[in-house]
Amino acid sequence: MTTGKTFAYYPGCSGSGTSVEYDKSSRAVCEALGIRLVDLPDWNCCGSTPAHQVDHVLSAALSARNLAQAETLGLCETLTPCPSCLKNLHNAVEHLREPGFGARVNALVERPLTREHSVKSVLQIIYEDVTPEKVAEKVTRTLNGLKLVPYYGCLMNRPGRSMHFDDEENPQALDKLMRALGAEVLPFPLKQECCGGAMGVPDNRITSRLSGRLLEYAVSLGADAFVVACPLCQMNLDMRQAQAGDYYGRGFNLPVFYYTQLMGIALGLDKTRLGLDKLIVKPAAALAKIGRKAKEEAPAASGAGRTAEAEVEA
Amino acid sequence: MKIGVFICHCGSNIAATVDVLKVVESAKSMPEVVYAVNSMYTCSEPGQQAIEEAIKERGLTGVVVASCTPRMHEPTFRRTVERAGLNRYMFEMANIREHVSWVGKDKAANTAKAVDLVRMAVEKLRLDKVLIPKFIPATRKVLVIGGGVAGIQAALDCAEGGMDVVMVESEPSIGGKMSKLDKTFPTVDCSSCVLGPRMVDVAQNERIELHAYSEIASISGYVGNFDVTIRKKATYVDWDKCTGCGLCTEKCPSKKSYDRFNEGMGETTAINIPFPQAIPKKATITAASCRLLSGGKCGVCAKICTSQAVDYTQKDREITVKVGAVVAATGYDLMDWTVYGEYGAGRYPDVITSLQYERLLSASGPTGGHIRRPSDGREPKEVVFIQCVGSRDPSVGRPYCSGFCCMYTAKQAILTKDHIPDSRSYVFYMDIRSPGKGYDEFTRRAQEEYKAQYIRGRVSTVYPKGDKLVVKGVDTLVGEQVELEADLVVLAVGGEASQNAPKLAEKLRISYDGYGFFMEGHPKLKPVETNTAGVYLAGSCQGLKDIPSSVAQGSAAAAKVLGLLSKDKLESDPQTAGVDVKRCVGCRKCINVCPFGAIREVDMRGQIKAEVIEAVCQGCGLCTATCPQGAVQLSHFTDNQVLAEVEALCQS
Amino acid sequence: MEPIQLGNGDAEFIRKVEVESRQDMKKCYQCGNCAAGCPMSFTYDYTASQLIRLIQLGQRQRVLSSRAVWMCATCETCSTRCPNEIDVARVLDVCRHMARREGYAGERNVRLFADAFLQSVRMNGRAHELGLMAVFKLRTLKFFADLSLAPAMLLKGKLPFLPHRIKARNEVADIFRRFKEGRAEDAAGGKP
Amino acid sequence: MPELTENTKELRIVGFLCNWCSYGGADTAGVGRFIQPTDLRIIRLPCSGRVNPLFIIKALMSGADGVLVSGCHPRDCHYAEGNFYARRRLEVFKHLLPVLGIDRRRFEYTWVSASEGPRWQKVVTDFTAQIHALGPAKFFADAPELDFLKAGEGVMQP
Amino acid sequence: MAIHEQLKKIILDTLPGVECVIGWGPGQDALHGSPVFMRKPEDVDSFMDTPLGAFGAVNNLALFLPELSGKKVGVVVKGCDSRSIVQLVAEKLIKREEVVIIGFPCEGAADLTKIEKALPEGREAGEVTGAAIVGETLKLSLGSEEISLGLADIKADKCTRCKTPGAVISDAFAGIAGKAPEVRDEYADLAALEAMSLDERFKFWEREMSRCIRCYACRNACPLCVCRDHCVAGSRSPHWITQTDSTRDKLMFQIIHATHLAGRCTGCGECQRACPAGIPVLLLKRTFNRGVAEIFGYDAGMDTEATPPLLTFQVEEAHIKEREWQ
Repeated sequence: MTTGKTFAYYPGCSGSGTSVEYDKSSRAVCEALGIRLVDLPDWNCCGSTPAHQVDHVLSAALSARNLAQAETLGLCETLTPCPSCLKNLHNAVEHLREPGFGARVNALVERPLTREHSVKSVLQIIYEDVTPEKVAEKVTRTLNGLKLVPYYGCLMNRPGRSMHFDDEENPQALDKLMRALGAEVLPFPLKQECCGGAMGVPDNRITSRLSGRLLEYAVSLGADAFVVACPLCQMNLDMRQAQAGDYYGRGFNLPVFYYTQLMGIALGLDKTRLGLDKLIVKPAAALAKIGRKAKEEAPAASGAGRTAEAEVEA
Repeated sequence: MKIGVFICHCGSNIAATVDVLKVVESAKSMPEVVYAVNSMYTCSEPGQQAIEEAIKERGLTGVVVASCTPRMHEPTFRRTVERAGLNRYMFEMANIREHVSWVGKDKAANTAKAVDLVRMAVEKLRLDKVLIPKFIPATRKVLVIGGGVAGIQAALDCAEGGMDVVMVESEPSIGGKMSKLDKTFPTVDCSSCVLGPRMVDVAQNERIELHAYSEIASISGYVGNFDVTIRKKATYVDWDKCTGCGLCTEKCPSKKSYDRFNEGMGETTAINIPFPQAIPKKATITAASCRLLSGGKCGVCAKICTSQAVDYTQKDREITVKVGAVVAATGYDLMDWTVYGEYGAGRYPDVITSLQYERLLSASGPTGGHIRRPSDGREPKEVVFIQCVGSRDPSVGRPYCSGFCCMYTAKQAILTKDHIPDSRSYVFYMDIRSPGKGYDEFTRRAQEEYKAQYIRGRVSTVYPKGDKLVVKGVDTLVGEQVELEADLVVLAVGGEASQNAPKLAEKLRISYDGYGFFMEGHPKLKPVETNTAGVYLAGSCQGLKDIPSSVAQGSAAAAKVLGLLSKDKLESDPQTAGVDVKRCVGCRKCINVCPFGAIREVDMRGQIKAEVIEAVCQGCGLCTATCPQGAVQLSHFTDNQVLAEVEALCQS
Repeated sequence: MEPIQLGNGDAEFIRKVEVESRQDMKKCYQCGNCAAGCPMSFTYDYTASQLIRLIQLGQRQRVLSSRAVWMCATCETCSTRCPNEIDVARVLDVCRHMARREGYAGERNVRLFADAFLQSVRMNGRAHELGLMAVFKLRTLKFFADLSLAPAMLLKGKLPFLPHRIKARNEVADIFRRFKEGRAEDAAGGKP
Repeated sequence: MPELTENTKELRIVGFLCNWCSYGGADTAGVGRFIQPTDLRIIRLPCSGRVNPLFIIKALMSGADGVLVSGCHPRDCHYAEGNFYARRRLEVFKHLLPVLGIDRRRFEYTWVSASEGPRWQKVVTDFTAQIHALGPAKFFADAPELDFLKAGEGVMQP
Repeated sequence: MAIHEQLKKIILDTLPGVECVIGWGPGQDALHGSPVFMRKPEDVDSFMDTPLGAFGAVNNLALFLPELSGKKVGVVVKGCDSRSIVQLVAEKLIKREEVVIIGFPCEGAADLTKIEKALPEGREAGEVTGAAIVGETLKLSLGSEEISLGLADIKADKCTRCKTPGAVISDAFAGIAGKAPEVRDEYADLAALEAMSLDERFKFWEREMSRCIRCYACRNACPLCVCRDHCVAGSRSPHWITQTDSTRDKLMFQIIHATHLAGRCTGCGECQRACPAGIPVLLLKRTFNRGVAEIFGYDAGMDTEATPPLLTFQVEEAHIKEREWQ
């Protein structure tokens, strides 16, 4: 378990905009789990999708500046909640190992990197270092009764030969973490099918079409809510849910939680740190399902029970 | 020593870029060379005659031929010098064609190089010794490992040729993969009708001794004289008493045992006979599923058995046999397709392998030959076949083509239509590989007569939706994505070397390739031999192949065995290692490294010495490179010979 | 469509794509798996596997002017499932880089969005969503698309009016400046 | 780095090749007329496992400018294991050369199969260029010829 | 009880069950000791009965074990000596049950060459009339002259990189084995050589080997040399080297010895200690030791169950990148 370990933290631009609740709740959860985050000082945008679509060296240079900021903290392990940022930072590290690439990047940046860096998602650290079992032990309010559809998006695990996190075709991190919290996790075969990503701005029909498919399938499973780990996915499924509804001529009304928000609830964290009010599709009805049955279960016992069950299902 | 050197022109092949006469002149001044001459085609009849005459007339005691590669004509010229009365090992070659005239443009440089190579050959020859082959007695009996169609063919052919055969099969019944098939391509004839009688032949042939549910514990010895230990696994049923009546299998209360023969498509009893045509038709208890053997109370089968064959106390036991040759026919395994997350990695019951589908098609299968979906027993109407699952896929370490999947998929599409006339089959393929007699016509029939829809493209993902399976793929011929809600998805899972192949290879001391397939002696000219004398290959253990090829190889291996053991004594290659016992200090390093177990420890007046078993030694020379004091020397490649060659090059 | 002149394949183009993407185009045996799983394929003129094929044939013009290279969402489904472990998404990225460098018009909206986004990053050091949307809409004249989203977002405090500017904005701006000046390629001794 | 041209004086390069793969590969290169530099002379051995690392130093100390060992690719050894041992021994032996004052690039070992004619051509070409780049080797000039090689002494009796 | 006395007691207890116990006793002068073969209780009196005591126990007595194979013998060992025994057992050159290993906490052994060098100009070891270790210094008397040397300055180099001050394996141990120090062999001796250019190294060996008198003391002192009377140095079949006085052949012999020890040498340094010409022959062996440690993570003489790395293989070698070239 990572309790006490310190990481550099890269919040990403959306953390102070469209996914402010993800940033807040990620910090809160990490604090509760003993993962110490130190913000990268004066970090810059990783360039997101546009940068790597314009040039890989430019993209890597933007990331390299951030990693250089980590070096000023004496850190070389950086965490970020956002898979898009993760992909850029991770690819920069990977590409810098390729011959000739480093020289190009160094020609663009002020301070070339001096160390080997690793970049991981907050989710990866919680899943691999803290582990769902340990999370289950800390649950004070089980999410019993809540039926969730886990949605991982494209980027976090793929391709496996590069990302080295979880299963590239059937990831389990969110599944197991949510089970550890006591929620029911529905089998969702589209858990990595693309939501449309950044295509919403240029043409929101694309996101509507792709996200709509995901929403339709989730509703057909009888889910109470989505649980996600990506600001862009969350935005497409939540903020653009109405657009998708229009595209398919129907309504969905499916709240889309960040996994950190649900963890915050289960760990009994201060609600104000979870930003549930920031969700566009109102989560009240879904949240009301929590604890409908088995309310009498003692928190600790339920936590342990969940763990066993999660293992059996795995 | 009186050495004669013959420099070949090879027409203009050598002479065009090497000054042959200059080489002859240089050779004349080399130590102990008494005769040097050029020759237009040394390997031709007059060329060989010239060598013979020179040996006789000039009393040569050693011959060097500088011509092509020794890998081509060394045996030829050895016979030549032998005809003239020399020992055939008093001969060396210098390769001045492949290594000189064909690869260098500069005539002066080529000539100098040719002279060096001749000098090297002369220096080596000066240290050559007369070697005389030994004759070793041989046991006229063959071990056939594996009772699939290839092994059965090899065993029956050997028995037919008058050879005693010991057959070892790891499963409770022989028959192999073929016994699981419903029909065979391209004739769509019944697999068990073809194979069944051959299996019965094995059981009835007096020359064949069958050990089913057994494995090879160890093999020692060498060609003509292998000592084999066979481990007979406990069946908990005395097969001498068991009549195969099957009563026990009806009464066994433990009915949830994994059915290996049916590829898990059904369940079986803890005591079972794998299938009605099994040979031997004897019952076996799966210990893990047996209530009594796994610690509970039961004993129903023992009570019910009229011949008191059930013996819960039975243990594995080992027997030993002596054989003169071995045929490995251990077949293949299906690759573990669950690495493919995109097809559900085994989570969806209605995504099955082609071999599982065979069991659903087979009248002797768990559904009695009615195609039923594993999930709900419903008859599928839309059946999708995905080809190349685990074949031609470097990302999962299987870059090779399994070779038979295109054909059996066509067959399965045809059979699907036969079984369910209103069904539709979709075959996703990359290329259709059907180069065999009647094969391509067969795949055309699947499409033309049986209306199988062939889609040129891959399936990206399969996922459940309601009680259907959504299949998302592409048709690359129209360049568009395609989708289908299917009832059943059949994966044409490729084959791989059987899991135990490397272990067996090590016991047999044969090599295997990076995938675990056994290596043949030569890809063209020794397809069923291995590099270990007396060990032959048949069927898919050497590389994936279909039934006709497996059978052909079984027969070929049998022919090799019959040829090898047609004599009572075998000649051994004398180019082996030998130990100078005076120098040997008994440190055992050579014994440790010998890949063939050809060196043993002997006690010589209280001192440990190494001793080479010449018939086992394959002549690699690893021992010679290992022995610190140089006590073990490989004949014809001694340290002194190599050093002489080095000196010949460096001092020149 | 004019026949592809096989003899006129642009070997330099193939080499450039291979070097810049570090992927071996010859490895592709056209199974189609990349095309099969591509979620954006419905927007493409050529499928992913056809693009790879066109690169194999050295068809610079056809590849760089295709809609597909702009519409790729970099979801990496293709890269994940390629049996030959070709990073197809990276190849498409590289084709888009080349198309940009060589002045192909491409998909206007996609290109303008990227430009607007990077402009925001260049000026502020970080992306300012509201600002970049304004720039984007100004350029595309698509004032009404997504307009319905704005009130809710503003209400939730998810679209700050003012950009978050970093202190060392110059460092980020310098990265862009040096990139534009071609410093990266000078460092590597010219474009590969 | 000096260019390898036709005028460059030939250097002495000794190759130890296993009979089954690399010697065959060199034959295949010949059959395919894959032109190579002429410096290398090949000593045929049954297996790379037969290569005593001391052969290499013996050659280098006797006046060779470079030594190349080539065997079957790992797992493809005709004798199943010989090249696995060779790989370890040769790899370890590489460490000795620079300590003796011999450039470690004067010795390389590699794997070439019987079918890899083009590969053999590349191996020979590259290795020869490598040795030419290093130039002629120094060697212990005071070493006399090994006496058993002198005419008349004949064959050693064991 | 002093370690020395404890050892004597153990030897006395061991003697009845063994052919002899090999230990260290007095030698030609005050500084030099020599091996003693103790068969009777009275033989034990001379054990370590030298001015230098355990500090003078320089010989690696494992040397004698292979020859005594077949008989049960006891042997007193320093930690480094025990590694030779471990290696001999691992290679089945001796039988573990035939050796009674007696260990003690070694604090380092003397390098007599260093002592001799420290003597005043023109004085020889034989002139030393008395010696005593007092604290961390060695006090020597040469007639009337008294000199004192710091122990650290006259310790053998190998002691500075010793990982096994106690015995790796032992049947009896005098005193309490200290904790194994966390030393890493930095191969400073090799680094010094490698600081030279290739040409200088070549000349270095030419110069060093020219002093060789072909006495083979190096080989004869090596506990792991298995060839003994069948050394290739004296053989014509195979005929690796000539009998001539050539530097090349002298060096060739050292290379042969080092190659035979690759993956087996425990670095006991007896070869170099035995060399009357003071040639640094251990360097070549240590070159291989370093290479073997790098490639296989293997140190000879630490595990009786280990197989020397050159007598085995892995199908996939983690640390061999043989495809780097071509």
